[in-house]
Amino acid sequence: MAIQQLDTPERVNRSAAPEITLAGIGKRYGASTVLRDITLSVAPGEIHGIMGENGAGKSTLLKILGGAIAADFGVVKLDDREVKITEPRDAIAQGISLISQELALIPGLSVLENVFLGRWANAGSLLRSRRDADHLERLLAETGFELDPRAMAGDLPIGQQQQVEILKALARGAKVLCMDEPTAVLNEAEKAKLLKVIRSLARLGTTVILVSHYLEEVLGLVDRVTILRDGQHITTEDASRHTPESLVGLMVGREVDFLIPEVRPVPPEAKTVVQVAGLSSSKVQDVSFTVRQGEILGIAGLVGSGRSETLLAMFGADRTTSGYVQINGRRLRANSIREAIKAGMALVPESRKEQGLVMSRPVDENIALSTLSGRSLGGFVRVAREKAAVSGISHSVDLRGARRGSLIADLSGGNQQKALFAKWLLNPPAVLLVDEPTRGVDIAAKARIHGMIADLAARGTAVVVVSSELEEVIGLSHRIHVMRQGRIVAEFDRNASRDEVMTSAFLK
Amino acid sequence: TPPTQAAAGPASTADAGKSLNVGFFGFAKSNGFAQGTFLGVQQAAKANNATATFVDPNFNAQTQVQQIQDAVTSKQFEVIVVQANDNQALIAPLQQAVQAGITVVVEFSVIGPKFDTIQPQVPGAISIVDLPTSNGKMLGQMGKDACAKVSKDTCKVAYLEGFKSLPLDNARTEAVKAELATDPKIKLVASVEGGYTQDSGRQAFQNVSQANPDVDVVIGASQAITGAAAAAGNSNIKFIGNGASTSNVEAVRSGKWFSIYVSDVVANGAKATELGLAKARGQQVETAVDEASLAPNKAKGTKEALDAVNYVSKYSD
Amino acid sequence: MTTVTVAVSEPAEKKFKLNVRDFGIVFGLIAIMLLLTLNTGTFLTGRNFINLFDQAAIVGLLAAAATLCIVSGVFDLSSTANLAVSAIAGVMITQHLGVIAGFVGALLVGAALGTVTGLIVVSTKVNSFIGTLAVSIIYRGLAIVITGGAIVAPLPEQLASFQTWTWPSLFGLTAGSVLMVAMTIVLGIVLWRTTFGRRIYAVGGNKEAARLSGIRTGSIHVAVFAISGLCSAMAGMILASRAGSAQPAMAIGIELTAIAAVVIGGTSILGGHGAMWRAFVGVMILTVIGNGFNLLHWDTTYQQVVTGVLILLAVAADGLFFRKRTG
Amino acid sequence: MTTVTVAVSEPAEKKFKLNVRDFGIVFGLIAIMLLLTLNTGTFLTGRNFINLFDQAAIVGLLAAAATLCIVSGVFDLSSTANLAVSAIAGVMITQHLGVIAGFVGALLVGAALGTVTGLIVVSTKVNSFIGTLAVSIIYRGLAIVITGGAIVAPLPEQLASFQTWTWPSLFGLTAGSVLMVAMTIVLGIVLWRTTFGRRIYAVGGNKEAARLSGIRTGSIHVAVFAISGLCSAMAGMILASRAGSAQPAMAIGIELTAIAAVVIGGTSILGGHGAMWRAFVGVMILTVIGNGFNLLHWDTTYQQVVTGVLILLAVAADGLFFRKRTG
Ligand SMILES: Nc1ncnc2c1ncn2[C@@H]1O[C@H](COP(=O)(O)OP(=O)(O)OP(=O)(O)O)[C@@H](O)[C@H]1O
Ligand SMILES: Nc1ncnc2c1ncn2[C@@H]1O[C@H](COP(=O)(O)OP(=O)(O)OP(=O)(O)O)[C@@H](O)[C@H]1O
Ligand SMILES: [Mg+2]
Ligand SMILES: [Mg+2]
Repeated sequence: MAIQQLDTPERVNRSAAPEITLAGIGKRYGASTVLRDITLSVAPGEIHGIMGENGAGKSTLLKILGGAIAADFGVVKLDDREVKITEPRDAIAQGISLISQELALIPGLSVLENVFLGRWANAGSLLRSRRDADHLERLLAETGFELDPRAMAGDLPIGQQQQVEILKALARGAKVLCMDEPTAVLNEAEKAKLLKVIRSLARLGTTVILVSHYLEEVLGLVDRVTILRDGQHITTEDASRHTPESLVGLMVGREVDFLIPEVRPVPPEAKTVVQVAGLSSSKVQDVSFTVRQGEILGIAGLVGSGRSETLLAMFGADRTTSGYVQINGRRLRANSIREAIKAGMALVPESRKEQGLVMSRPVDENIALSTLSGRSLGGFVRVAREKAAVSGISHSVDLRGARRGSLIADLSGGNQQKALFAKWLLNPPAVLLVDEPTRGVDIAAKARIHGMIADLAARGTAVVVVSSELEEVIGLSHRIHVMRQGRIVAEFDRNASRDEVMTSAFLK
Repeated sequence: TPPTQAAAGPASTADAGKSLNVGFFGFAKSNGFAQGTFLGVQQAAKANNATATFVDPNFNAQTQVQQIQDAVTSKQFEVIVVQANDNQALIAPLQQAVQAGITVVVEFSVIGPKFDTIQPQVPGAISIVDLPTSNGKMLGQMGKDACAKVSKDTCKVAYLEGFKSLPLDNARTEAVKAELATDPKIKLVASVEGGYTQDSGRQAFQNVSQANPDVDVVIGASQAITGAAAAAGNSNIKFIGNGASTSNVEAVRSGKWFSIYVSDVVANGAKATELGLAKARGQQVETAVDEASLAPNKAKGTKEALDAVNYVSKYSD
Repeated sequence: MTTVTVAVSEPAEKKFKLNVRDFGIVFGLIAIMLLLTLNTGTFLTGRNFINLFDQAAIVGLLAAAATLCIVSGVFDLSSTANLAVSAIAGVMITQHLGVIAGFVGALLVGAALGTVTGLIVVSTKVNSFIGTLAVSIIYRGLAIVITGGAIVAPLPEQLASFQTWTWPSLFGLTAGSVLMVAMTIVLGIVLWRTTFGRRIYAVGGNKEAARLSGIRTGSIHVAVFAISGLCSAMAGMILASRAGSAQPAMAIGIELTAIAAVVIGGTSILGGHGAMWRAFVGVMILTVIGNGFNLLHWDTTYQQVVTGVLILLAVAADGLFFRKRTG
Repeated sequence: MTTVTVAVSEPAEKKFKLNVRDFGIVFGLIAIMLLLTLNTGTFLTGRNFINLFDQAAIVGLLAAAATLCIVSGVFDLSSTANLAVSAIAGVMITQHLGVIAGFVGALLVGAALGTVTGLIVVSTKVNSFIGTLAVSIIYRGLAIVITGGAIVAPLPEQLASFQTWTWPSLFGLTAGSVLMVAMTIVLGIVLWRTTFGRRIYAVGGNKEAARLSGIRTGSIHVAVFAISGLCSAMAGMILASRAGSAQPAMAIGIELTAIAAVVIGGTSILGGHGAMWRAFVGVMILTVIGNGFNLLHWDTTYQQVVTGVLILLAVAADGLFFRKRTG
């Protein structure tokens, strides 16, 4: 993989990456201040990490730099020259590219069209898609990403969408690359590819500013790291001076135990709660397994291997063609989400924006949505009860930043994820299906969510966990199934090694 | 006497023995006025060895254009009687129809840019119309008559126009205003859009009477006046309606309204059809008829005039 | 370990500001009303308010229903066609079985047709805009078929009681206005405080998320169309009651006025946002503008231009100064 | 390290199926045309096709423009009001400076008014649905103010050349039809193959994403409205040419027919999806249905009911059998 080829003629001169100085940056939403007097500078060609808890203001800071939102106070300087960045256009003109946490693709356009969004090769404004296609082919070869250029962006799994975003920034030849949790939705292999790309870019002089919740990843990659807490700049230091523990201490302001909790073994007499028999849909074939009371079953696999679809089919959300699901010996009617819910099943879906949350509605209402009828009287919502229940569960998942009546869209990404989790735990389920449960949540909250899953299992819930983070699957589960091309191809117990699982997932 | 013209073109060869097809392109089937006219069309068709069909554009001018074009293509009708939903858009397709040898009768609504002549403005067509200008003048005259009965120094009149955006309505409005202006006793206190539904009339009247609680005479489209009179309840206001549906006639004859502008829709439809069929069979016919001349008392529908002929309307709206 | 509670109570000042923003469009209405009060002697009178509400009754009922539809993510362009059919059915039933049966019958027909509309839209998965447009053509055609294009009226001796809805009642408002206000309040509460209302927001805001939450999105839409049909029938009976008759061309085009009113009030046509009071404010803005012009004795030639400008100002002010999210 | 390729190449057969699916609505049109050919002797004649295209000219032009608008995520409800003003302006200029100046003037006025509409919608951030509705009221009012509510016509000696657009030209089609077809093709290419077209899709598909990519979403929308104004002016000149005059009430309501045609063709009203040929197919479906009925000599009473059912069937078939995404 010849990364040197990145310097195609279309590119700007990378060595021209400027020194970035933020001076006194501040941002307010209504009465709440989300960023306060942020002052820091990033050297040309540096890989700079930004870390902090959910809601600390990381995305806000990156959005300001990328022109997606305007700062209320402070200035941005490039090489000591004050620049006005009020629109993404301004940032792009300065060579700054933002890959935001909420992916920003055009669903109805192809991968090819998205990668060169707004800057398609053309002659007199007539498109010359061939040139773009060739250019994209080069980029794909350089990065090792595997994407179908003609696929509609909206049809891609989220991990591939993230890759399109990254290619988009590369195609623009950005001098400064701001990446907001780019690895959150990638699987291990994709992550590795991305990190490689970032390193090569930096070597060629591109500045990379990276937000991530993965401590090891950050420490292994970045030159310096900035810690934000509650919208304030805590410190900027060399990464080499830090360990995961020391970073967490700075971020949270206290000691946190962030290892995955020890899961209690399933007692031998525990009865089978879930039985999946020969379940098939357009995306999965002949999936069969059982989960016992208090057992956590992990499903590992590559993107597109059908893990999410297995959960959706079990939940009645994807049309099944054959097979069935039994809960406590009772067979569920096919394709009925309501019956699955009635039987005590809950699904935390993988995409909070598309499948999980109603962005236009308040936080409380979102959390209460799937269990509405349980707190109603004659069709009326019992608001007081709802409030009590919601505030209880929000507390348990450490949901922060929600004010009275604030919309779910106004929460930080990680807090949205916590709300999604809270929604399905409001009534403790008998069977919990979770898909990428900790996507984008900070290290402390992640520990909490892991703790809650383990806790639920300990109290008898049967859990199925799908995650692209192998550590999560392996650490959390009693047993692990590996899926490939819509089928279960291997089974491991919790002592399986990373390599074993990886190999079986990749095997042709 | 109105001028006559020799029937020309291939259609003139149709012999009297052959049954003909009359297409009535009315405003809309859902419109009582058009239904009343169609009654006359049917009667005349039956009496003259012809069949009549109501082609319904549902008030849509573009649809009507299309229907006439398609009728020309399919040669469905030898005679077309048309109530125009648009005074201008129909010129071209009707010319096509005339050229194709179809007898075209323009009924009620003028088709063409001039609203003050009964002469056909589509060459070769027969025009039997109700002129907005003479219609407006008559409404104005009735307004004056009504004011003559008002025992005050000034007589306050409100006029509910049709639609501001319709030139034909505006021509009528001008005529009404001009006629009212000839009487120094009359003060036109309001001239607002009243539309052609009871509801729009009701709304316009409510607002007008709110601004001018002492209005004496209200003139407008019969549907609008129906809405207005209902909203007025028991008052001394003299209502003058433009139109003569069953309920309008009844309102005048019972003394609730002052007067109406009568057009005898059945007679109009019948006359139009007779003329069209006669011309299609090669006879010489009048090509310009003023519909007011077909109405009782030259369209001036006062209680006395209506009672005198014991007038019964054939349509309801 | 300490955690921050989610429902932090805000300083009172903050809360107020937030509310002011939300109610921007109300200030637009108040501004127009103030202008009229200062420039006419007749605007601020009881009589005129009775008129205003009477004029708002039909659009108000349709706009209330349209709010439910739009918030749930669908349009009902068939509402006034349904209005015509149910009013005609109501009159025909009245002729045979009396006025009360006629009114009840109209409501049943309206709700039934609305349900049919909903079932068609949901089962064919057609975009509601085009689906209900097609349905509206069908219903108008149906109205012509039933009546043969003629007007239908109750028997002469039934007329007085048939015109119930034009009678003055509460505060001197016509019964029709009272019905409109009552329905707006009832449907407002439904949207605001019931599980059904919550589901309407969820379906309109994110249909997939709603589905995965166990909400039967199809049923919600059918129910919303049924309610829309019910409101159409109410509006139809008020119109028929005023006219003393019903006919196939009733209220053509008013479904768009109703949608305009809803949007002027600030409900997003994209669904998932909005509230019932917004529909009421939107209806009132449109009604007051029309009413005001006639009271002001202005030259009506300029009326349309000024009406358009006023609507634009009211909505733009709401968007520019008050609300951040333009939907 | 070996990786599983996600983008498995599809067998050729599969690809073809996908295309067939995309063109579902075309089969609807073909089916209707086949039916008419078999049941009438007049449908499949040159004369009738000339009529068909002539009948489709106005809606076709407006639908082409509406496609750009809708794909970019906005509605232009002011298009026919703009049509009236530009046609009136065209006639007035004709009176003073001759026919050619009149046509050119009309186009300039149309494009200018369209630009103004765009600037208003973009700068006030008002939802385009309500913004252009208000603008349309203003433009209609303007038409009344300019004309004093009367008809305007070119001088008698100009009339013959003013009616250019009704003359037969290419293949015997009227010049107006040819203009419509030409504009549809030109705008189709613009949408399909130019950077501007891609930006239109981008803005309509995800405005925020487009903005983040440095696309000036405001400029795109203003440009789209300007083009819409241009098309309106063309349609206006054709209508004025046919009538030999122009007046303020021209083409009221046809903007909705145009939007309906666009949606029937299969373009999503949510923006970001769709194509120009779909608008053309939609317009043709509507025109052919109307034309067919007239040729079949069916009773117009049932015509409406059947028209509604046919539209529903065409769109539902497209949604149910052919396309997965219903938009
Ligand atoms: N549009 C908005 N309106 C009000 N508050 C907002 C808005 N956008 C963000 N916030 C608030 O600003 C704070 C910082 O948000 P931000 O998205 O920058 O956090 P973050 O550090 O990126 O968190 P995460 O790790 O969860 O992504 C949060 O408390 C959030 O609720
Ligand atoms: N709307 C869609 N249209 C077409 N193909 C789709 C669509 N959604 C998903 N796919 C395809 O279906 C396959 C499985 O999807 P998905 O990525 O959700 O599986 P997964 O095993 O859950 O992977 P992951 O959770 O890692 O994303 C992928 O090949 C994807 O490209
Ligand atoms: Mg963030
Ligand atoms: Mg998945």
